[in-house]
Amino acid sequence: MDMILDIATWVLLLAGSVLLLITGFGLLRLPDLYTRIHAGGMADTLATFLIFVGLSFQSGFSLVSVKLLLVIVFIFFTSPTASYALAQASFVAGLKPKLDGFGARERAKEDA
Amino acid sequence: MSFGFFNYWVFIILLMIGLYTVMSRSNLVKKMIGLSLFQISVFLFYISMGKISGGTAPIVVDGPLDTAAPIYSNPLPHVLILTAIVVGIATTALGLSLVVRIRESFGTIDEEEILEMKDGA
Amino acid sequence: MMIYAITAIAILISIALALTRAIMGPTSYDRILSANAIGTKTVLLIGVMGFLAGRPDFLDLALVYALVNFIGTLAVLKYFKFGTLRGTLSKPADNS
Amino acid sequence: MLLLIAGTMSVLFVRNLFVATMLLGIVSFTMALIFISLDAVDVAFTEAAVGAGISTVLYIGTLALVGSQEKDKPKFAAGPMVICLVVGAVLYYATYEMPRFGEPNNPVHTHVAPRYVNDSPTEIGVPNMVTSVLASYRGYDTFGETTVIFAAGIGVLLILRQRRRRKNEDDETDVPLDKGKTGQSGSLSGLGSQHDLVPHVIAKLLIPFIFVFALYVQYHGDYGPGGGFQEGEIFAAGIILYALVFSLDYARSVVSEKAILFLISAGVLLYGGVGIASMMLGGNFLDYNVLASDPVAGQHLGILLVELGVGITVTAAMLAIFYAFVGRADLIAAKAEQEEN
Repeated sequence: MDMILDIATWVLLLAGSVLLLITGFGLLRLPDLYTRIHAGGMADTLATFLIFVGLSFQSGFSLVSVKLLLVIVFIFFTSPTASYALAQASFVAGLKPKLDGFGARERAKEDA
Repeated sequence: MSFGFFNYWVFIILLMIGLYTVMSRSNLVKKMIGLSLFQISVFLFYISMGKISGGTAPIVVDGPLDTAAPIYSNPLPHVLILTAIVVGIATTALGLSLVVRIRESFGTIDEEEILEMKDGA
Repeated sequence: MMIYAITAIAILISIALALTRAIMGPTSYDRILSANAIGTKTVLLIGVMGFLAGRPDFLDLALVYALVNFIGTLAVLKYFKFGTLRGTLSKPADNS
Repeated sequence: MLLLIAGTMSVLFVRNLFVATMLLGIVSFTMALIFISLDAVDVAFTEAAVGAGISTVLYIGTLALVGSQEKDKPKFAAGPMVICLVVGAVLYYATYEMPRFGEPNNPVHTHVAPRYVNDSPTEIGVPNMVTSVLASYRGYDTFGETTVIFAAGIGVLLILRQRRRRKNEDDETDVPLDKGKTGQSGSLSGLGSQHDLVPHVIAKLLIPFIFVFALYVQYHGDYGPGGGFQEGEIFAAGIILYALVFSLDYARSVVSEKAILFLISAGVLLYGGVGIASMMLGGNFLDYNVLASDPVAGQHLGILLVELGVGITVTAAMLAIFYAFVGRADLIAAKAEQEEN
């Protein structure tokens, strides 16, 4: 039983770490703000979920795991809200997404 | 080996940055930020003095721990810094409110402009 | 357990990347985003470090961050959306 | 650690004050992490509650009032730089005289700390040594700190609310004091926009949890990290969140400014009152042993009450500061409106 839990923890934490690294690189490498919000907001939340669930396997059922669950719930609520508010505020402020892919081609076609 | 002093070095660098910010920037809000940095460096210094390697946080563990007698880090600096942080934010707020008033009276928060104004008057 | 250390290192790298973004960040929104991301990662790191040190009863801290970080971000965004907290000034400049 | 240095450096070089504020927040995050790794859980707790929420809000509030662009003048100040380098060099030289980091036999650890560490569990009966040292052994200090916070709160109120009072004396047709009732939209009460719906709902969900958690921190402070100072910060942060998401006027209707003034003093009075009570019962000032039949229970009761006092004061002071800053914006706007008319 312990073995299974350990393995589960390993898997979850590793997955979380990989996601976090992806988040970091996404924040750094993606071209404009909205894609960065995408990277930061979503992968982060999932990584939090994975890592804390992994940790709570280790702690067993106690006050600690309850706290872990609470943190998960809070992050689950706050992080997307913050991302939303951020995207919305920047959109209102008039920051346009970079459209050099699909949208640009469409517009070029319209122009032609 | 030289790692033994690493914390102190970081403290010094932070302190220098804070000091430089306070002295060289003429913007008053920037000065307050520099002051906060200065404060943070001092906090870091105190806390690193209180650390004992291999120690743990100074909260008594009731369960049986692996070691026979756990070493606790020194709680005294923690207490001092804990209050200092809260007092620090309160005093920062006071300073910032003064900045706001200065802005209202002089129309600027730049130290040099204020001084020029005074000379001109 | 080693996995805690691995995770902690991954989080640290991630924080470093986000910090780079915060320092470079062309617009202010980028910086807010990375500040928020660093906050989330701090929560994670606190949790992992608690387990790493073998004293996982310090999750209160993670809770505080999870709650309070949100407030900071919201305040900043409020400031942006309504120009300033009041709206007397022009739009804050994007570039540093 | 290196992250911290990088963050700080960047604070120095960024000219936009707003960005500097964000970076300061990041520095504070890293700071809290370092505190944790140095075993200072309580300190990290305080830093978390202060740095992430309140101080950012404060700086933002100030920037809203004074504008966020530093004067465009990239100059290199030679004199201060030299002074800084000299100070740094002296300190660097001094570190070699410092005791090595983390040794158990450093002078700091041999003076009074062993007594705190060894006797605190039996004398006070509180597992968290930081709490026991804070509230009991060094009760005088903490009383002083609380008074400082009290003074700072009052000071901010005096500085930032001054003009309103004078104006009210000058002409009676001035803005009514509580503009919320007249339906005037205040600084943060641009709440009409339906785009705020998501934050509204989430904030409604979260605020009760924040309050419950603050109380948990307050009363769990004897056993885990936490205590009055942290509780105050978190509680104030909850109300600030309410004020941010809804509007200042709503928050004012929950906790009015008069109530804040009352609470600020009530906290300090409670702290002092515990001291006086212990004097009345035959002990020294702030000597909790006499508060209950046996010393340990007395200590427990005393710490609880004192922490409560601290918590109340800190909450009220932080709220007073916040109200003063945001209310100031209202005042300025009201004045501008008046001048236009």
